[in-house]
This record gives sequence, structure tokens and C-alpha cells, in this order.
Amino acid sequence: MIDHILSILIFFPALAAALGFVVNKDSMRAYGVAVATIEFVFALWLWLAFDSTVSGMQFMEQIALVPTFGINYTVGVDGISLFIIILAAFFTMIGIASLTDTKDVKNMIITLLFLQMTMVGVFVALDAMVFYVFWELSLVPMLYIIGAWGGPLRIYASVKFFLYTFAGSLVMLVGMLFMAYFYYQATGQWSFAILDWYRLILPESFQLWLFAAFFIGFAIKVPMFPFHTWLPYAHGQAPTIGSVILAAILLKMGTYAFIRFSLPLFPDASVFFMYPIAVLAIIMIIYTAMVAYAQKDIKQLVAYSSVSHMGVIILGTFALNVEGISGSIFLMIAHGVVSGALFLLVGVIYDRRHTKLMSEFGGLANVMPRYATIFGVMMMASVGMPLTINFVGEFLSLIGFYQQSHILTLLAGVAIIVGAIYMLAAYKKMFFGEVTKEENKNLPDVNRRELIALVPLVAVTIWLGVYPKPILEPINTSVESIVELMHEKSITEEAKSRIPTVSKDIRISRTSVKEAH
Amino acid sequence: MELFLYTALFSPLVGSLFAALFGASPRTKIAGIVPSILLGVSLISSSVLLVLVLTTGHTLHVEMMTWMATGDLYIPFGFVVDQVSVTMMMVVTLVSTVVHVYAIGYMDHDKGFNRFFSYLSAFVFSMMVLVMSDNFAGLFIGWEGVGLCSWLLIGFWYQKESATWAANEAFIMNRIADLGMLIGIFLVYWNTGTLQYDGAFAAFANMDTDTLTWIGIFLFIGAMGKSAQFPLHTWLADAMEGPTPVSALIHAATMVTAGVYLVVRSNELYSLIPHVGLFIASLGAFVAIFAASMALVNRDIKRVIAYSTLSQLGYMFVAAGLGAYWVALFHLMAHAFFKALLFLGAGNVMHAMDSELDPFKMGGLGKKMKGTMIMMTLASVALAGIYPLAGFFSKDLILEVGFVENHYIIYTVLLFTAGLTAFYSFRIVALIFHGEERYKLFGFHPHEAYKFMLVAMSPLLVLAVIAGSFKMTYFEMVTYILPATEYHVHNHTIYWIMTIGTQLFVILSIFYAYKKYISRDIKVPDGTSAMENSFKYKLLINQYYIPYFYEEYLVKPYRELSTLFWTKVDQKIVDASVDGIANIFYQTGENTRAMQSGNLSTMLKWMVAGTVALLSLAVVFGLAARYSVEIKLFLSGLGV
Amino acid sequence: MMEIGLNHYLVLSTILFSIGLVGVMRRKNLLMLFFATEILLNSVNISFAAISHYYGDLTGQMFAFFVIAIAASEVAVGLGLLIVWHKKHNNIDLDNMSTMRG
Amino acid sequence: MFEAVAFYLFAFLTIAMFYITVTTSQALYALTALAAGMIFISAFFFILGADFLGAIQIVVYSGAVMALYSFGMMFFDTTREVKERQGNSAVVLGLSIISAILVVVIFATPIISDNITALYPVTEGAGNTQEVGMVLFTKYLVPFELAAVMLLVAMVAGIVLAGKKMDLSLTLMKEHEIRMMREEDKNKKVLS
Repeated sequence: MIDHILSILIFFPALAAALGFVVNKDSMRAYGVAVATIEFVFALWLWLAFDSTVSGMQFMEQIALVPTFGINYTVGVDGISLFIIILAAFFTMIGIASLTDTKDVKNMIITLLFLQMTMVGVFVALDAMVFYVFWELSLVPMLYIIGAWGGPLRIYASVKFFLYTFAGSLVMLVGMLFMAYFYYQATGQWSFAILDWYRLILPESFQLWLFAAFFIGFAIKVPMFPFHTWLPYAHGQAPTIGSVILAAILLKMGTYAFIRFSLPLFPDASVFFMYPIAVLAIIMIIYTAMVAYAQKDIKQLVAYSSVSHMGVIILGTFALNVEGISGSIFLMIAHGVVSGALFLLVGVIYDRRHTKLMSEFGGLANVMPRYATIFGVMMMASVGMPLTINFVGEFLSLIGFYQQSHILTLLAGVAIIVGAIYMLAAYKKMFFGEVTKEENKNLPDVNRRELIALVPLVAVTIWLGVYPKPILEPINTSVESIVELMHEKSITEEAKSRIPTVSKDIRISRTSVKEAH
Repeated sequence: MELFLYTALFSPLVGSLFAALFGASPRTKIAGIVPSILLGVSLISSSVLLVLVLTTGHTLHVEMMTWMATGDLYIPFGFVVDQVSVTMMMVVTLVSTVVHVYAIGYMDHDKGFNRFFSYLSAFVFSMMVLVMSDNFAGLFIGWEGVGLCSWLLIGFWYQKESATWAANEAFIMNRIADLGMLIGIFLVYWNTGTLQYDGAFAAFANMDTDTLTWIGIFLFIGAMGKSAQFPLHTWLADAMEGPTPVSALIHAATMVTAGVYLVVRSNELYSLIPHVGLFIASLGAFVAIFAASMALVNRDIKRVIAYSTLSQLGYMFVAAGLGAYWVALFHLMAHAFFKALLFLGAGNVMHAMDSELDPFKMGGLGKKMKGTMIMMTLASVALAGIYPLAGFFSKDLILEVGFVENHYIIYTVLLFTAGLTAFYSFRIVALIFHGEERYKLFGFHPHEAYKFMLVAMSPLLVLAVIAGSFKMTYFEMVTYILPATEYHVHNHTIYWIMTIGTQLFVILSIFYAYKKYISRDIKVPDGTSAMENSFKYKLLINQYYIPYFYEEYLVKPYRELSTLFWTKVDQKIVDASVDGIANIFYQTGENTRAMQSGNLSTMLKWMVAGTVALLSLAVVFGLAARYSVEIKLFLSGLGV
Repeated sequence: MMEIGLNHYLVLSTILFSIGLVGVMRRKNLLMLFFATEILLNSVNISFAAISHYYGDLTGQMFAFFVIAIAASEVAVGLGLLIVWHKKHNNIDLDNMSTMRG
Repeated sequence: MFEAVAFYLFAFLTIAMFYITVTTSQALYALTALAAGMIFISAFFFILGADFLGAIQIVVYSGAVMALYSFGMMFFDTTREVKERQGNSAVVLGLSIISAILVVVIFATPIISDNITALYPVTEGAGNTQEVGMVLFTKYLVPFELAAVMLLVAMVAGIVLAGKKMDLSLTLMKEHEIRMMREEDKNKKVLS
């Protein structure tokens, strides 16, 4: 069974979703929680069985789909994707568990389970076509969630979300087809397997064009400035659960794809585009943080803050060294946990007051102390307080990029200032001061169901902040092999010097220092 | 011995978590007593470690576990107890134990009692991490941790707008400096390959001065934020919105001295770059006189003491910048004792006066509050640097350092500042405890604080008086790892002239302050006197208009720019262009709908038109393909 | 001028084709439209036959045959549809057919 | 000489007939002119030596197609004039001429550039019909059979489409019966 764990992880929720149509409406929530929990247990089992000393793919499965064109159902997992899968299972579980009384709970849960299939599929796919199929399929449930359960502007928001991301991924598809064609030209065989593509060394000019094609697809998904405007609408209109999944998992597809596709396939182009992308990332960090400061709606603020943090992830990815890439992957997990939790927290207050305007609150710390505490912890994590999960990722991403550029890192580091500004200002507006509004005087504090969702997130936030090793180690092993691959594949002088080799002797000296202590 | 290290480090954390358990429940004494006892345990452990270091000269270095390890980066949770950190540990645990016990009384009636102790112990834990860490990353954990606790404690009375504002200001300003610190850490890592102090310092010796200068500057920017050096100083005065024990512990004795500690800890770096050191010293001297001048006129006891802290931090930076690291650390220690004492005394006064802070509304309190009066007077004497109290040994030493190192301008500035220090300290003492009993006009009923609060303060009093006598023992201890430079004016005549002259100058200042503020005509200022309308007074009372400048030229533009970015750039440009592209398609569809009139005849016409277009293309491409050679020739002839 | 070459036939074919197109575009009577279509097909047939002749290749004629065959079937089906339409609407005016309006 | 005279004569006649076809408002005239034009076209085929094609042209067009049209016209009210409201006739004319010229250019270009090789050259010493037969039943056998099937299908389709309600005659029916039938049709449409 463990050999097919990945297929089980993908198709079990889909199967359960299909069966969900016959489940009684009243027992649907229990059914959904049960399915998501089993899925999460599977994911944990995967982690348990995962060998963190192996840098390559594990638990690989392969079934031929279109052998003539080398399209196979190939799945596998390595240190980069492992934790995002676990995160996806985790968030689906607590998302369903904390689901408030919405209309059509049954359809919502079925949609969420289907969404889970697509999410896991994207992160384990090792065949470009399979990846693309899951990538596009993931749009459908999200479109439905925003369009059916969203706010007043839901149709506009969902259509914008769908068309925008879809347009980007079409360009990416063209890039993939070109890539497969080049592979055919070079080897005489068709293949869409990513691992086969890794072995292909492309001339620099091809790399630039293909990189650009993939970039558009990924950048819209991330979303990078200036392609970010769909996100605030999608978040602003989506129901809580939609925002949580969107922020925690779906956005990670873009950054994950950068590491899975762009970097190892086009190392020279990555070096070539490093500065422009870094500049975009910095604009993203500072500009969206300032926009977040101007928001009146707490959910929009969290949405913009999430864009701002994605900028740091991009920056870490394009540091092109082990520290930066490991940091960016870790920050993906961290950002998932923290922004997911923040959206859940916004959902808590929205359920009580049915408004998200910060001016409607004030002094909430008096009436909802537990809520204020959890919000405070998550806010501090978002601000990047050491010993919380976000700090590890941000620190590593920034330290990684510092090797490439001092000035740009200094600018990107402004993130820790502007992040503190908008978050503290928002916290002050919402929680501090006297309770001014009559409606807020008798708000109930977080209830048990919300605590079930929030307490694990707080625990994870602090646990991984203090002791990130269990996650950082497998990530590190896989990232080292990717950086090594990039270094070997790169053809230009510039790239060779920018991408460091993972020299073994330095690591040996490091361990000896460790032993000496 | 490791057991003592871990006990010293983690018992505050345990205390904090214990108090946090009662966070939501109503006030219980136990939530205050247990953390205090645990801090006492921490103090005892620290003392054991001190004795160990003092007697054997051994240092302790442990590595608890790995924190981050990726690529070549390896950061453990490592802790070191050496001569420098043990000094800091003693200061931190001693002052915080005293403050904890004191706070049990001070916060007696506050409904956030449990929460307060949780925060306060968490602060002590962060501070311990800061001083005990064996690497820059660990230092940064503590650095940010104390920042967080400072935010929590300044904004402790979160119902008050001014308190939460001050908390956010403090946090954000510290963040600005932390960025500098972070960049400094990055520089250290990429140039030395490690963040461990010992490894990094060893590597510094073979590096070029430029890189070292940058590292020194960025790390010092970090120190400037925590230690509230100009221009990041405004938060410290505003931080006085927090409860007084917090001011005593965080904003006088421990956290604000973290910057000094960083410079002392990195002495091997700063010894290599004396020009940066000189800059630090100059800035320190400037801050010393700058802060002292603001303290002259302020009408808020706590703010006066805060400015005094700022001024004393300036002194410490002078010493550290000039390479007299042990002197800086010594003054740090002595200052912690008498300044904490001063703050706690101010806390007693506030308690007595129902949180009134204007000394002009007090006067003659000495009759009601004898204990407090004695303590505050002695602390002020120590602060002024009168023989044989602590301040004399530490502060005069800094003056000597300035003199010996031939920086006479710095020396003069510091000497003048010493006079100002004496003046404003005794201005406060005189206004509060002597003279007319003005408080009666305002209907206050002052009373002395609880006995145990005074008892709790007494260790500080003792230390403020006798700390100077440890000077030689201390010197021998820390010079194991700090540069052991003796600062003595070799010419005995000059030495005596200087010492006696300084003493006389200070004493004169004290008498002048007494004479001026003890008189019977002191009235509560109402903004009418000539002095209050003079330019100098306005400049000083408005803190040189620096907060106003920040508000007007930094905060407001930032807010406006943010709104502009959102409403104009994001919505009107970025988003509008996306919608615009979508609209092009939509409009094209709308417009070409007319084409589909459903009329077969029209459609046929379109069909023919389309055929014509396609055929023309075919012809053009056919011709182009046929005559491609000629076309290329022609184009190249045109110079394309 | 007197020697009739391929170009003469092609020009003739062009003229006939133009006439056919004019008919296609300006007639509103469906039946007339069919007539115009026949003209188009015939003009093309002339080209085919002429090219076939001048190049000594029978392929052109073959195409012409198939064109004729297609034209015949088109007429059969087209007329059938026309009759059905006429029965329903009692006219065969093009302007009345606008169910495809977008 | 004779060829030239014949060409110009028939060219003039064909153009004239077709011109009448597309311009006249009388359906009957148009039909007659078209039939005549078809016969004149067959003359070109004879001139070009494609005797079999010429014969077919007369048989199929002037015979079958024209007969079909004339039968078809019996169903319609041919006397009623269809209103031929025209938009811009210059556009119509211009478009058609340009497209025709383009077609010719495209066809002519490869011929002028002389890169066509005869795929099925004319066999020496065989009559046109014979040649056609040889090619048609060897190389084009499958298309030929397909064309036959197509014609069959077209025939069946024509019968089925046109033969609906053949048992009813609008001319013999009373007014109200026709109206009733129309109503029924309309209801059917609404329901569907």
C-alpha cells in the first residue's frame, strides 16, 4: 500500500467526494471530517515513510497514458513537495472541521474534497501534462467556491480569478509543448516527464523564451506584482474556507512550480532574469505592504499582506543557493500556516459581526481576550518574530539573497518594517482601546470548534519556529541536489559563478565544528 | 554547571508560562509570587555561575540543539557564560527579581495582574537569551523577543490610546534598527561563513577594513534602535506610558542597554575599526547632552528619568566607542542599579499621587514618604556621580577615558552633561519631596508604599551605594576577554584637579537646583511665565520638534502615499489595465455582434470579404517567399 | 490576340466568377442565389478544363467531374430544403431568414 | 482562326447569359438564361478537347439540374417579385472582382513559374472519353464511388425533404384549411 500512497492521496478524496453525493445531508460534516482526517493520516504516514537522506524522488509510480507522445501518469515526492502535501491535507482537515453553518454544506464539502485531489495532484505530478491537468482542474472548485458562497461581488471576483489565472497557464502550456518538442528534437523521443527534461541542456536563447512563457503562468498564480489584482478580489469575496485554502495552498503552486520547473530547467535564464524578478519581488513586498496599510477591510489587509510575503518567497527562490531556496520552501509552509490562520481568524469575527471593516471594531481585547491572544500570536508570526515559523523562512530567504545582491536585500528587508507597520496598526484598531460600538460589547469569545482549528495552527507556528529541523532537513537534502543540478547544467559563465556548487568539504568542516562543541 | 546555566535561562520562561495559565482568570497573588520565586532561582543560579567564573576563570559553553541548518548555514541554540555575559546575567536577574517583587505590590489593584507577570517574565527570558547566546542569530532572537515584550508591556494598558500608540512606535522604530542588525548578521555570515561569535571574531582578524566597517556600522544601527540613540530615540520617552516597573526594568536597566552589550560583545570587531568607534563615541556624547537638555524642563517625572537614561546610554557608548569596553560595561551595571531604583521610587510617588506625574503638583512629599525620599535622593546622588557612590566610579571613569584618549571635545561635552545631570536629578527631587505641599491644592492624599516594596528596593539601594567598591574585582574578571586598558591620568596633579573639579561642579549644580526649586514661590506652570514662552523652553519641551517632524514628514506622507498607492495606483492603474484588457475582448465581441445580423446576404458579403483578405495574404506571402532573396537585398540596401 | 491561350480562358473564368459573386451577394431570392452558385462552379470548371488542356494532364478534367457531381447533389438537397422552407414560411426571401442573429 | 472566333463568340454569349441571370428580376428569365449559359459553357469544353466533359455538362446541367430547378419553381410563387433592396453595389462589385482576380493570380502563379508536372499525362492515340475512363477507374476509383454514394444520398435527401406533405396541395385546399394547417405548424414550433 505504501508503494501507491501517492495515488491514494490523490484519488481517495476524489472518490470520497463522489460518494459524498449519496451521503445524508445531516451527516455530511462528519463524513467530510472523517475523510479529511484519513487523508491527513495518510499524509503523515507518507512523512513517516519518507527517507529524508535521499535527495531524489520517492514513492514514484508510472502508468503510461499516451505512450506515443511520452505522456505518462508519473507521480513522486521529494523534500520540496512533501510538506506542501501535508499542509494541504492539514488545511483541508481543519477547514472542514471549522466550517461554519453555510448553506449547502454538502456541496461545499464535496467541492473541498475535489479541490484536495487537484492540490495533491499538482504537487506530486512529475509529468508536465499531468501537472498541467491538475493545475487547471484546481481552478474549477475554487471558482465554484467563490462564485457560489462568496460576497456580493462574487461573480466578478470568481470570473476574474478564473480567466486571469487560466490565461497565464495557457502561455505556460505553450511553453511545455515547446519544451517537449525540443526534447523530441534532441533525443528523437517524446517525453513530458520532468525528470527527463532535467537532463536536457538548452541553448541560452531558448531558455530565455521558455522561461518567460513559464514565468507568466507562475507569476499570475503567485501572484506577483503587477499581476496581483485578482487576489484581493478573490479573497475579499471568497468565503473564509475559500480564502484559507487559496492563501495556504493554491498560491504555493506558483512558487513551487518556479522551483520545480523554472530553476532546474533554465538555470541560465534564471540567472539572467534574477535581477528583474528580484526588483519585481521587492516592489511586491514594499508596495503591497503599503497598500495593505491603506486598507479599511481586515480581510483585504490580510490578502495584501499575503502578497507581500509571497514576494519574500520569490526572492528566496531566486537567490539560487541552498540557503535561499530552502528558506523559500520553508516560508511557503510558514506562509500557508500563518496566512491560513489569519484568514480563519478574520472568519471568526466575520461570523459574529458580518462585517470586515476595521472601523466597526475596536477594543475587542476587552471582550474576546482569547481571540485577541491567538490573533496576536499569528500577527507576530506574520511580522516575522523569531521563534515563530515565519522567521525561519524569511531569515533564510533573505540571507540567501544577500549573497546575490546587498542593496536589493536591504530593500527587501524593509519588509520587516512595513510588515510591522500595517499589522500593528490593524491590531491596534481592532483590539486596543475601549469598546466603542454597542454591538461589540457582548461578543462571545472563540468557541470550541474554532479552537480546534486555531490551536493546532498556533502549536505548529511555535513548534516549527523553535525546532524547524524535521522539515528543514528533507528540504535541504532535495534543494542541494537541485542547486547542484543547476550548477552543472548552466552554460554561461555568469550562471556558473552565480549558482554555487554544493561543495562537500565545507559541509564536512561544518559538521566537525558541530562535533567539537 | 550546565544545570545552573539552564536553570538561570529557563526558570523565567517557566514563570512566564505559569503566569500565562492564569491569563484569563481573575487576579491571583500566586501568579505574581511564583514567577518572582523562579526569578530568584534564576538569580541564585546566575550567582553560582558568577562565583564560578570569578574564582576559576572558567567559562561555560553549551549547545542545546540545532535551530536552523541548511546549506552551509548552521545555527544552534548555543549558550555561553563568560565574564561579559555573566555580568549581564547578574544585572538582569537581580534587577528583574527586585522589580518582580516590587510589582506584586505596585500592580496590586490592576485587573491585568496575571498577564503582567507573564509578560514581565517572558521579557526576562528573552533578555537572558540575548545576553547568553553564543551566536548572532541567538542574539537576534533575544533582541526581537525583548522588543515584543516591550511592545506588550508598553501597551499593557491597552485601553489607553497613548499607550498603544507608544507601543507601536517603539516596536516599529526598533524594527527599523533591526533591519540594520539583520543586514549586519548577513554580512557576517557571508564573509565568515558562521554566525558563532568565536568563529566570526576569529575570521574578522584577516578581513579588509571596508567590510569590517560595514559590518560595524550595520550592527551599530541595530544597537542604536534598542538603545534609543539619536535619531531613533523618540520611542523611549513615549514608552513611559507603560507601568512603572516596566520602565524600571526594561527602559532603564536592561533592554535599552542591549545595544551597549552588543558593542561590548563585538569588541573584537570594533577594536579593528577605530573610526567607527569614534563615530559611536561622538554620537554617544551628542546623545548625552541632547537628552540631558530635554530633561531640564520636562514636567513628567518618568520622562525626565527616561531622558536621563538616554543620556547615560550616551555615556556608555562613549566608553564603548573609545575602546574602553570594560568601563562601558561597568557603567552599564552601576547605572542599572541606581536608575532602576530611581524609577521604582518614581513608581512609589505615582502610586501615592494617583498616577499624577507632574512634579510641580507635588512638593513636600518627603514628610509622608520618608523611605522613598531617601532612596530617590541617594539614587540621584549616585546618578550625579558624587563620591563614594556607584556613579562616581563608573561615570568619572568615562570622563577620564575621554581625557586620556585625547578627545577633549567629548570630554568637555561629557563634563558639562554631568552638571546638567546633577541639575535635573535634583530638580526632580526638590520638586517632589521638598518645598511647599502643593499637592493639597489638587486634593491628593499621598501615602507611603507597602513595606515589602521598600524592602524589595533595598538591594538596589545597597548596590547603588557600594557598587563602586567592586571596581577592581570586576576589572580583573572581565579583562580575561575584554581589552585590559587601565585608564589613568598619569599626572597626579591633573588627576586630582580633574576629580575635585568635577565633584565641585556637580555639587554646585545640585545646590543650584535645590535653591531654584525648593523656594516657596514655585507655582504650577500655567504657560504664562516668560520662561515658558522663551524659544529655548519651547524647543526643549517639544523635544527639539523631532517627534513633530517625524509625524509630519514621515508618518503622514507614508500614510498618504499608502492611500495613494491603493486608490490610485492599484485600483486605477494596475487593476484598471487588467480590466481594460478584458474589456477590449468584451467590447470587440459587442461591436462585432452587429456582423452576425443573421441575414444570409450580409453574411455572404462578409464571407467574400474574408476570402479576399485570405487570398490577398496568400498572394503576399507567396510573392514574398518567391522573391525573398530580392527583398532581403533591397532591405539591406535601405540599411535595415 | 488571335491565338487563344490559357490566359484567355483564365480571364473568362475570372469574369464569370465575378458575375457569380455579384449574384451571390446581391440576390435576395434564394433560388437566384442557387443560380449564382452554379455560375461560380461553372466558371471554375472552365479553368480546370483549360489548364488540363494546355498542360496535357487529365487531373483538371477529373476535378471538373467531381465538381459537377457535387453541384448536382447540392441542387438536389438545396432545392429540397428550399421547398420545406417555402412550405413553412410561404416565401424564400433571404431577409426573412435571421434565426442565426447573434 | 476558327478557334478564336468560337472562343470570343461563346465567351460573349456566356457572359451575357450569366449577366442576365444575376440581374433580372424575373425568375423565369433567369432560369432560361442560366440554362443557355450552361450549354454555351459546354462549347468551351468541346473546343478544349474535353468532349466527355462537355457532354456531361449538357446532360447534367442543362438536363438534370435545370429540370430540377424548373420543377422546383413550380412550388414557388415565381410571379411575385422578391424585393432586391441593395446596399452598396460598388462594394459588391469591387469585392467580387478583386477576389476573382486573386483566385486567378493564385492559380496562374504556379503555372507561370512552370513547376507543374503532368500527373496523368494524356495518352497518345486514345480518344478523350477513353482517357477519362482510364484515369477515372484507376486512380480516382475511390472518389468516384464516393461521388456515386453522395449522389444517392442527395437523391434520397431531396425526396425526403421535398416529399413531406406531398399528399396535400395548397392550391386545392380551402383557405381556412390552409390557415388551420399553418396554425398547427406554429403551435408545434412553440412546443418544440
